[in-house]
Amino acid sequence: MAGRDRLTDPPPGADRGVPDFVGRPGPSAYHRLNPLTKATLATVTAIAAVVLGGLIGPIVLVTAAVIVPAVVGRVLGRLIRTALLLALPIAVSAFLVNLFFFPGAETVLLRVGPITATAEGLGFALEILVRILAISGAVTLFYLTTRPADLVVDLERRGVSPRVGFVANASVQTVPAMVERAAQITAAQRARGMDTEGSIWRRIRGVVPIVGPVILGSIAEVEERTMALEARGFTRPGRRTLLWSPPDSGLESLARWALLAALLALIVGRVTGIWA
Amino acid sequence: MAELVAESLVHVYRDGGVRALDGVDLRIGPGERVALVGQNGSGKTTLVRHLNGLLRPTEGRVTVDGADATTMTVAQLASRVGLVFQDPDRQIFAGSVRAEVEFGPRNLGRSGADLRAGVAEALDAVGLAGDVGTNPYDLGQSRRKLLALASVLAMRTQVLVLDEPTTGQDARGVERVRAVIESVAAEGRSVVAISHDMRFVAETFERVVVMRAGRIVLDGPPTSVFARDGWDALSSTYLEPPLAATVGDRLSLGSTPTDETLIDALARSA
Amino acid sequence: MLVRWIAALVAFVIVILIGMVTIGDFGTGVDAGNFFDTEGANSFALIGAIALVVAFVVYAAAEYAQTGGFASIASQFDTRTIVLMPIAVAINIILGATVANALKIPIYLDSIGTILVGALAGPVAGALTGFVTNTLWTYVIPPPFQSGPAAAFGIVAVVIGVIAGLAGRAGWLRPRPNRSSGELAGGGIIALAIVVGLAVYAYTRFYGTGFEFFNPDNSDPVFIVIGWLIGLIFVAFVVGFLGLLFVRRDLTVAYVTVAGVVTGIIAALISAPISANVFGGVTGGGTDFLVAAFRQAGSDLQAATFQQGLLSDPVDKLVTFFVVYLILAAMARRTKARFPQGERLLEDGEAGSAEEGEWRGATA
Amino acid sequence: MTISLEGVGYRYAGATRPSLLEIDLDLADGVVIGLAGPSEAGKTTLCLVASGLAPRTVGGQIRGRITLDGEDIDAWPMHRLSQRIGIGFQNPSTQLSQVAATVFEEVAFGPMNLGVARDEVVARTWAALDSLGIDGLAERDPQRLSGGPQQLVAIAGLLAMRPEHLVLDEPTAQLDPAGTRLVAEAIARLAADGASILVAEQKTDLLAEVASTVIVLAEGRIALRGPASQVLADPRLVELGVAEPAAIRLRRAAVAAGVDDDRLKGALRG
Repeated sequence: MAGRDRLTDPPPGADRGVPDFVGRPGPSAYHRLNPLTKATLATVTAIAAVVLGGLIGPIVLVTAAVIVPAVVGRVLGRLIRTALLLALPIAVSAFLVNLFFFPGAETVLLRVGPITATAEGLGFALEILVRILAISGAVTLFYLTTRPADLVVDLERRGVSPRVGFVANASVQTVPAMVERAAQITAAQRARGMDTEGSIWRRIRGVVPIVGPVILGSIAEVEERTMALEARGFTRPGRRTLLWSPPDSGLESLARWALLAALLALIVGRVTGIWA
Repeated sequence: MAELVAESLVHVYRDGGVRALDGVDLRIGPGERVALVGQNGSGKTTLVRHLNGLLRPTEGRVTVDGADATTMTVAQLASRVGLVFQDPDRQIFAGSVRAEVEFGPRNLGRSGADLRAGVAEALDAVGLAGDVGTNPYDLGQSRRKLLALASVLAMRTQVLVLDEPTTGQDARGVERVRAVIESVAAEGRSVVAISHDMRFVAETFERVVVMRAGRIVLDGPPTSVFARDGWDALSSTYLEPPLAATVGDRLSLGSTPTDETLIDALARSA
Repeated sequence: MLVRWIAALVAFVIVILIGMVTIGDFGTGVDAGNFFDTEGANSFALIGAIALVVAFVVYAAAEYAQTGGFASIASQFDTRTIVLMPIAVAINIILGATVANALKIPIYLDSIGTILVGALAGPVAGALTGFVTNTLWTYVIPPPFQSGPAAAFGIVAVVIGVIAGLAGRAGWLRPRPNRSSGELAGGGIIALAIVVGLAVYAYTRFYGTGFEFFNPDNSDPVFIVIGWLIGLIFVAFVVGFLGLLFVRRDLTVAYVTVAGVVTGIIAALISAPISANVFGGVTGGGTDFLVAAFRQAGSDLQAATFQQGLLSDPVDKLVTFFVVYLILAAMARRTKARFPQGERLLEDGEAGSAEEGEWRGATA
Repeated sequence: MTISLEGVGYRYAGATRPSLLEIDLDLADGVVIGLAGPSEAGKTTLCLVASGLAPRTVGGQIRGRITLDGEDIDAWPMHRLSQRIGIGFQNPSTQLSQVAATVFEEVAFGPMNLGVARDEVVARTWAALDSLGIDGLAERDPQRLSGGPQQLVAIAGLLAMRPEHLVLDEPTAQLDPAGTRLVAEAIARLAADGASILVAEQKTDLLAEVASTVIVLAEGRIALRGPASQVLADPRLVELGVAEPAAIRLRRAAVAAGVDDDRLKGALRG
């Protein structure tokens, strides 16, 4: 390091390799799959649920592509809770909107003032409901079994630029940090007499003094963060050395292509009307 | 004039269940200059946030001129207890220095000549009178901190609370902060400041409150807190007395917390 | 370099052709010949957007084949832009989630960061910010901020980023303060002409047919109220726009307004088919009420989502562009100037000092 | 390896007045140079210019010559220069990469960017952690550390790049006493091991402890220069807005009051 070389010779016992907590494998077989495989499965399942339409298709799809892996990954309980939490707002309003406002429907089930609930509406509403649950299930399965940084490292190994990886990883850490910053700013502005318990109009007036510093304060840090990154070789073109990258196998690569092919077949079939 | 009183104040943070304040009794009279010292996590910031209602007590109570603080909203308390945070970037949002300083007084309903006078006076006190139209982010870090001080000073609150006012300031900046504190106290308004700068504390404040693990372990003038018998309480909070006090003790000249008191003691004993 | 651009262009054209062929029976009963009725128009814009993304992927694949990496795409961004992006992504997600989950108002406020990066660093940087935002928002960000539908609308965010980048590059977001009343009037009239023109065309095209807003006798009382409300909002917009223009005396208010409305319309065109076909027109936010109202008024699923989009998106993007303009105005000049398109966001007189004598800029 | 600045001046983009003028300075091997001066005197700018970040990353214009063992580095890209000169900043948290889940990966960030062989990255990372005595923090989340340890992680991240020179811009400015002592001891250890450091600081007591030479900047020019003991005792220090080390301040006050005698000298040495 600085000055005499002696300082940089690794002191005794420095022959420790990469510590075990870097890239620690997940707790179950499904966790230990390559992140790209899990991402492909989630995306293919979500798109297939939309393209399939109907009720039976998505339900079978969810059982095979979401429930089974969740059991293998021992995350079924959390999956159901999280997926429902994620799907709830959309599912409820989708169900109500379609039930009561399905145009051109004749068979009236229930009349509430000017609004009528119809059978066709119910059918369509159920279809949308299952579709939304399928999508949120697939996405939640991925979210529960994969560390985002692992997918980024895997993509970087495959040639994606480290800069794009940086944006993804840094964003994941920035969201909670920004929420924390907003809380501190709210306290600072309240200490200067800004009333957050008053009337709606006063609260709306409070948006700029809170959102302003959150954005401007973060932007003011961009300069120092830029310098700190460039002082650590961030601008060196080409590939980075990676401490580790998630294991992958020919079998999984095959599975990924198979999933994509199946999805393509499904879409072409659906569009050319081979099956309803 | 405002009298702040904390009675057996306890505060437990929801998430960690940590007792940040473990029974604090403190009275701050009008015009008093009180320094709050102690290691990070000793409860200084938690205590200060109870004075303007940002935090509500888990047990015990805080009164402002006898009235229980919980009966007042933070906005109402803010008109009497002004709090300047440590990081200026956690509050600056306006496009110009003047607009930033006007924010506080405007929230308190002041306008017109009264508002302008308060703003001008505050900017003058911190030496930013010449930068009225400047964008705050074009000022350096140390002057942005003085801007944050001015933005609360302009509210003319009866109690002024400062969180680490001298961090990152150079010698002139510290002088300016001291001058502001002295002028505020001279008007009979009380000043409470959290600080790690022991020399600044010894020379600027007439009373030092030492905190550890959510309790007050020492409360008295600098001459007693920085005297020899106060040191064990101080050292338990990893704080070192100012050099003048240490030298005074080595030469057994009694308690000499500031340069001035040390020199006097030396002169008397020559 | 040229090979990649040709490959991308070819891919773009192919996807457009495939789209046009298949648009006929995309399950919406639209015949291929008639592109410009409701279903045709918005599906066409969606296919255009998909073609844009496919072209980008082909460009990247060609580069990967040639160089084993994606240097030309990513190296465009200097470190400062890369550092700004996560902040922009976080702004999109936090504000967007707060509006969608908490406030239930029919706008989104989820592209302030995307437009900010676009304006400061260019179209590709804006597009990447939009893409990363929507992808992370669904796959990675934990509740309570997680949004199920966000990833499906990734294309919309990409296109918004591109438009913002072009607007920034064209200098539309450069302050033009204290202009003469004549200039302000001129700019105001042009901007109003564009916006009102688009509004009238949209109304007659997509709302007028069989959906009488102001005709009291044959439509449901609820829609008379909505009709007057929307009319009121439009009048308020015109008054507000002129007031802002003449109070701030900044001609850029006209540019920002047009940019906001145009971006809003394009976003509506692309997002309507996604919303209709993937989510049945409902995404859980405040916009669902509008979709339901239009459905009740007799529009089918596709038309209702498009009609809702044509109301919410222009308003949302107008508000968003103004918020970004205010952020840029509040940013320190020195910070803005250092971004790739920073110079184009400064007032005319503010350009950096030229190099003279022995002063020299960075050579490395 | 010596870095020499000859007649160097620097002007930020769009600024009318240069921030640095006529700087002649050599950062020689094994020498620790202390940089003092009031706020906005140009300390940060000098650190940025010496490390090459100005004008490469920061923009603006430069004048004069900067050489590394005689070779002009004007055309060197930043990622090459950062392997010879490392620069640390005031705020510990903005120096974190925000993409590392553990301290080990944070310190390895630099060498990973340089694309050196994996075993070399690992060896350098452990060496950097050991040289600052924080290998015990390897598994911790860098975002959750307090100021002092976080600053050490930032400095370790620089050491892992194996630079010959280290430039530190007010490393303890935002730290509490415990953090300041932690970082000060680490810098002292590096200095004792022969590291070449340029460290800017308001706390002149820290400079007195680690620096052999001290430079005082005022309005972008070098106002004072020389051995630390001489410069830090120079009466003009106060006029330039720089706080004197406590011991020197006391001696000066004693002399001014005509009571300076051996007792004080003895007590100060103790």
